[in-house]
Amino acid sequence: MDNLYRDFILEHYREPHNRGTLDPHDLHFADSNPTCGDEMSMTLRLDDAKERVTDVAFDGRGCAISQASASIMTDELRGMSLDELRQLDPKDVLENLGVPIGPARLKCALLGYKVLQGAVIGAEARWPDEADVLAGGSAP
Amino acid sequence: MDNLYRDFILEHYREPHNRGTLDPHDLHFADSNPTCGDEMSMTLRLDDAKERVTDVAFDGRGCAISQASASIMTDELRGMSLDELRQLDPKDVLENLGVPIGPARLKCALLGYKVLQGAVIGAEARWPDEADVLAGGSAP
Amino acid sequence: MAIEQLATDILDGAALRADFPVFDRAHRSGQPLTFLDSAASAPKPRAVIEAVADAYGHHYANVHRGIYELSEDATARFEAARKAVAGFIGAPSDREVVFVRNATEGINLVAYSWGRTNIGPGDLILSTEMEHHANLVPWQQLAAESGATIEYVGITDDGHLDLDDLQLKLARGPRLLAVGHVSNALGTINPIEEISAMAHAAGAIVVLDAAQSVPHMPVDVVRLGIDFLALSGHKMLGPSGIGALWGRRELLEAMPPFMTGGSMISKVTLAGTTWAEVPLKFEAGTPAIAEAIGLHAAIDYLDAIGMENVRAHERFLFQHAWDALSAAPGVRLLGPASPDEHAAVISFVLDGVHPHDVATVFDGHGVAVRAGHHCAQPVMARYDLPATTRASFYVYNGLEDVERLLAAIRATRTLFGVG
Amino acid sequence: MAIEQLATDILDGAALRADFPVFDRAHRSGQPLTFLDSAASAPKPRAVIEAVADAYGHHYANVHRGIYELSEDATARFEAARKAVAGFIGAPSDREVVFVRNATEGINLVAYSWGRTNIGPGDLILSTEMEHHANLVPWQQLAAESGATIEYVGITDDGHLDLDDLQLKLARGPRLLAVGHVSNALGTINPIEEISAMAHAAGAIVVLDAAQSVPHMPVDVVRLGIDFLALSGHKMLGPSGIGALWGRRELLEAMPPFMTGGSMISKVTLAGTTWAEVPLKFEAGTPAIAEAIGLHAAIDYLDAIGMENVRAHERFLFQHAWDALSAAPGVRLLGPASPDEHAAVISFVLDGVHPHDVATVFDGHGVAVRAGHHCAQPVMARYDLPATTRASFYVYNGLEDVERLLAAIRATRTLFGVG
Ligand SMILES: Cc1ncc(COP(=O)(O)O)c(C=O)c1O
Ligand SMILES: Cc1ncc(COP(=O)(O)O)c(C=O)c1O
Repeated sequence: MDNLYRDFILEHYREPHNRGTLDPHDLHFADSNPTCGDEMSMTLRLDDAKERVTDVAFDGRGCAISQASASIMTDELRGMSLDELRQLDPKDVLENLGVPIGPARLKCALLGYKVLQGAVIGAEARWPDEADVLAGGSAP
Repeated sequence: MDNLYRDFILEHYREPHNRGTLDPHDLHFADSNPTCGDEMSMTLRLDDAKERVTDVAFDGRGCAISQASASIMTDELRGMSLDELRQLDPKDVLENLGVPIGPARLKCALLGYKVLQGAVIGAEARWPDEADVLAGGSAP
Repeated sequence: MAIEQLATDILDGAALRADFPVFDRAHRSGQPLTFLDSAASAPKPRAVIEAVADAYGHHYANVHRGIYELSEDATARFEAARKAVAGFIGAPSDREVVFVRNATEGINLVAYSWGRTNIGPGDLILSTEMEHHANLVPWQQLAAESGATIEYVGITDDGHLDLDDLQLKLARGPRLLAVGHVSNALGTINPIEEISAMAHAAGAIVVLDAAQSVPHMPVDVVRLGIDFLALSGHKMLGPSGIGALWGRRELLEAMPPFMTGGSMISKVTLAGTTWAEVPLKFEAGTPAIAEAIGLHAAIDYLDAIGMENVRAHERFLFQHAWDALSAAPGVRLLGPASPDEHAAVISFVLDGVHPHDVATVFDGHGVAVRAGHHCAQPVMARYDLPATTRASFYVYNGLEDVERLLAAIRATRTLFGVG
Repeated sequence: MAIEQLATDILDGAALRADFPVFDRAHRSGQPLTFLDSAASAPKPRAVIEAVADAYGHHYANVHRGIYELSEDATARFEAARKAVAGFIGAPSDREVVFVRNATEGINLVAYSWGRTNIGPGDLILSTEMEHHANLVPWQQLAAESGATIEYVGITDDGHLDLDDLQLKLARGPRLLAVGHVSNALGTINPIEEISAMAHAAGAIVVLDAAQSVPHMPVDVVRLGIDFLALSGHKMLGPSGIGALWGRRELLEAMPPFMTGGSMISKVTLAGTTWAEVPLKFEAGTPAIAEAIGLHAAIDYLDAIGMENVRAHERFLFQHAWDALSAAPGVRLLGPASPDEHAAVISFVLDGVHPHDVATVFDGHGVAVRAGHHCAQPVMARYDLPATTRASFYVYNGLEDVERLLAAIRATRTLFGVG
């Protein structure tokens, strides 16, 4: 854990980027982390062609890891196409987070990713397979 | 087991006493050993006052222990009152059998007793509690 | 109450730790392990680990059906374990003790077997807002399937079961009250004798979730006046995979089986089947043999300490921890303040730090606590919290663990800049 | 086939016995233990006993929910065990493997969850006359509760499943066929690939009771073409209290939960509950954690031997034992004669001696066999027998055990004056 709560994580936690709810919006989804019940919602605005993200915001309360991860991930979304969002690799989300995530905190770190997938794919979006995401990673 | 299959046990097995079915009879019951499915039936005749046993017979196939035990037990029943039958102690049945019975063969040794209780008390007769019967006995 | 006023501790937690190999393990934090998650599952003493190994190594065979030495031996040990469980909870007969995997299965057994026979459309089932999901969801499911109604007894602000609300709801004639002895999310000890008397007066049977009480205090099913009790072996120093359901014999005998298969039948034909006597009727298939034997060893271990002493020790630790945490800045405590009404399970919130982060930071200091909803989401909803951090104590804990907990709290507040 | 014509054995049973502490135990007969009841439950190798002790001693905590090192460690090991089971039976995904207590619970889970959702009045369920009670009574119960009909595929005189009868009954459009891979009462190996193809062509799903096959031969759920498979850890050198249900993912996902409680939910409110993803949806409460880890060790042990080798070894022992018993006076054998169709489970009757007496006399010679109906009373009824004696073999057996079995038979016949 020593290098989990690095300064930038705590900063993102205290002052998350892209926080709130966009109104109007094109896409919206809310979901929760089954291990702790934390809830997060996300709204996205698309360009006129309804193809690319022009703006994004997330809301809800959660732990430092879920907040920082959503804050960092949403910073990257503007300009991306829906297809790119669908193909977003959860491993990249973890890598962007930049701190070592083990299985116990994986769902925290991927809550934003899961909500984003829900917004793009719908309710059938699933939690990524733990073993796949952590394979070759920093897991214990 | 060395002293389980003593000669008299094998003799009772090969030529059981009181074998068959009494017709007419006053009491009748059939039951089975849940651990092996062996079935045994018993018929009893009572005196005119319907109080004392005048004759008894058992039938069905089973192992040497169940057959010898029923053979030996039924030899003792003539002249006994229904009350005495009801109060028959399963420990005495084991003692009359005269060979050491452990928990694995207890139901074999008590099948005749159980069927007799069924004939006297009815279907609600229960298997005696294993621990009670074996307490202080020769069980492992 | 000030710490100075308390009696000295009755057990030496540090000395008992020597019996538990897990405390020898090097923790990645480099710190000694301060294990404060016994309410989730307890470490095992060497006596239990060795009893299981010995059972597998020298006394193992399938039970009940074998006519050979090893099977008779295994059967005798398995049945001795049943007697030990019966004795531990004051059951009138070991025939009333059904081995199950865990408390959850015990409760599901009652919900499926007693429930589907006795609950119908329009009937009322009572559970409480304080329950672990294990004593709530099975009743919700039963209600949904049977067309019954389910209602929940509320919790007061200070974490008691609301007995006025209970009385009101009992007046509506529920068939069953499902209630926990000790709340794993709040630590509350419920007054079960009183509650059973109220429920019985209203004609309801009482299903007690004793998962958090049997490991930590003397429990006597007759004195409590309940009808069913469920417990988990793994929370009382025993193996995983073994638990027990106790039920009053008349009730168990009148119930249909839950799972079916080998060992629980009297006679099977293609046309139909009759059942074995209780408790075998409820134990379909090969049971958790070595695990039952291990549970026996756990009971022997606890009996050697004495359950009154376990309770006194935990009461002592609770008082110290509660007082210290009450005095610590930024800590909000849940549940009743009185040590008579609160087991050594302390749920708290640290202002400005999410419980998940608390647990991770604590782990870095060698302090193992639970963070989350504790499988009691309605309790979290009741207090409008997403989650709490929970520290729970057992025989191997001591005042030094309270100190380390406090130090970890201070360190967490500093790291998050809220201290 | 004469004994001389057989190839030499591929495994050295006597050498493997050194891995199993139970064979060090002094038997009351004064004889070495000839253990021929592995079909009921198998002894444990040291590797399994030590894996369980190590899990309890150094890697034990509750799984899934703990944010601390010990719980992460336990969770990783528990989930690795799931992967090992999936790999052992060729499951496409470990998400399709549900941990249960034993094969019996696995089958009950399908009967309750899939059954109560998919079976209604007038539907037809097929089981067989050859089934263990575990794969028969749950379906009888389901039929009785749901108003469905249950029928049983017959057995031929020489102990095969009657495939003509199966075809006739499949023509009536059953929803489900419950069938065993290997009969524990006859030893018959059923041609499951063929049977699944027939069942699927008729629109029935196939529930395979693999309790007697997975421990003894390579099993691949995809190749067999089945829909569900149930197994017991204790029959494959693993701990008691742990088994697995495999099911095709679409089926598992569409099914409602069986037991409910902690760990299997997504969200619980007083108004209602939603479920976790498979397999967690089916694992309510604290699972048999150390037992799953022990099962992993058993799988590693068997994999190191190689399941093809296990099968070849048992085939060799079967041939010897079958030939010798066929030649022995007063012995009547049940089941198919071909080693391709008969596992190393030999059910027999000794003329003039009841199986219970056989087992007791054998025990006096250190030979542990099973006597009774083997939880397959319909098989006994089919052959008009009250019971049989059964000798079953595993990796630690060798030709010397066949010899001791024959000697015990001779001694029994002499004692009973029938030899
Ligand atoms: C063919 C078969 N099916 C099912 C079972 C039941 O196994 P368990 O008792 O482990 O559930 C057995 C074990 O006796 C068996 O032989
Ligand atoms: C109060 C309470 N009830 C029931 C349970 C369920 O216990 P298990 O998971 O052993 O079935 C728990 C354990 O978390 C508990 O704390």
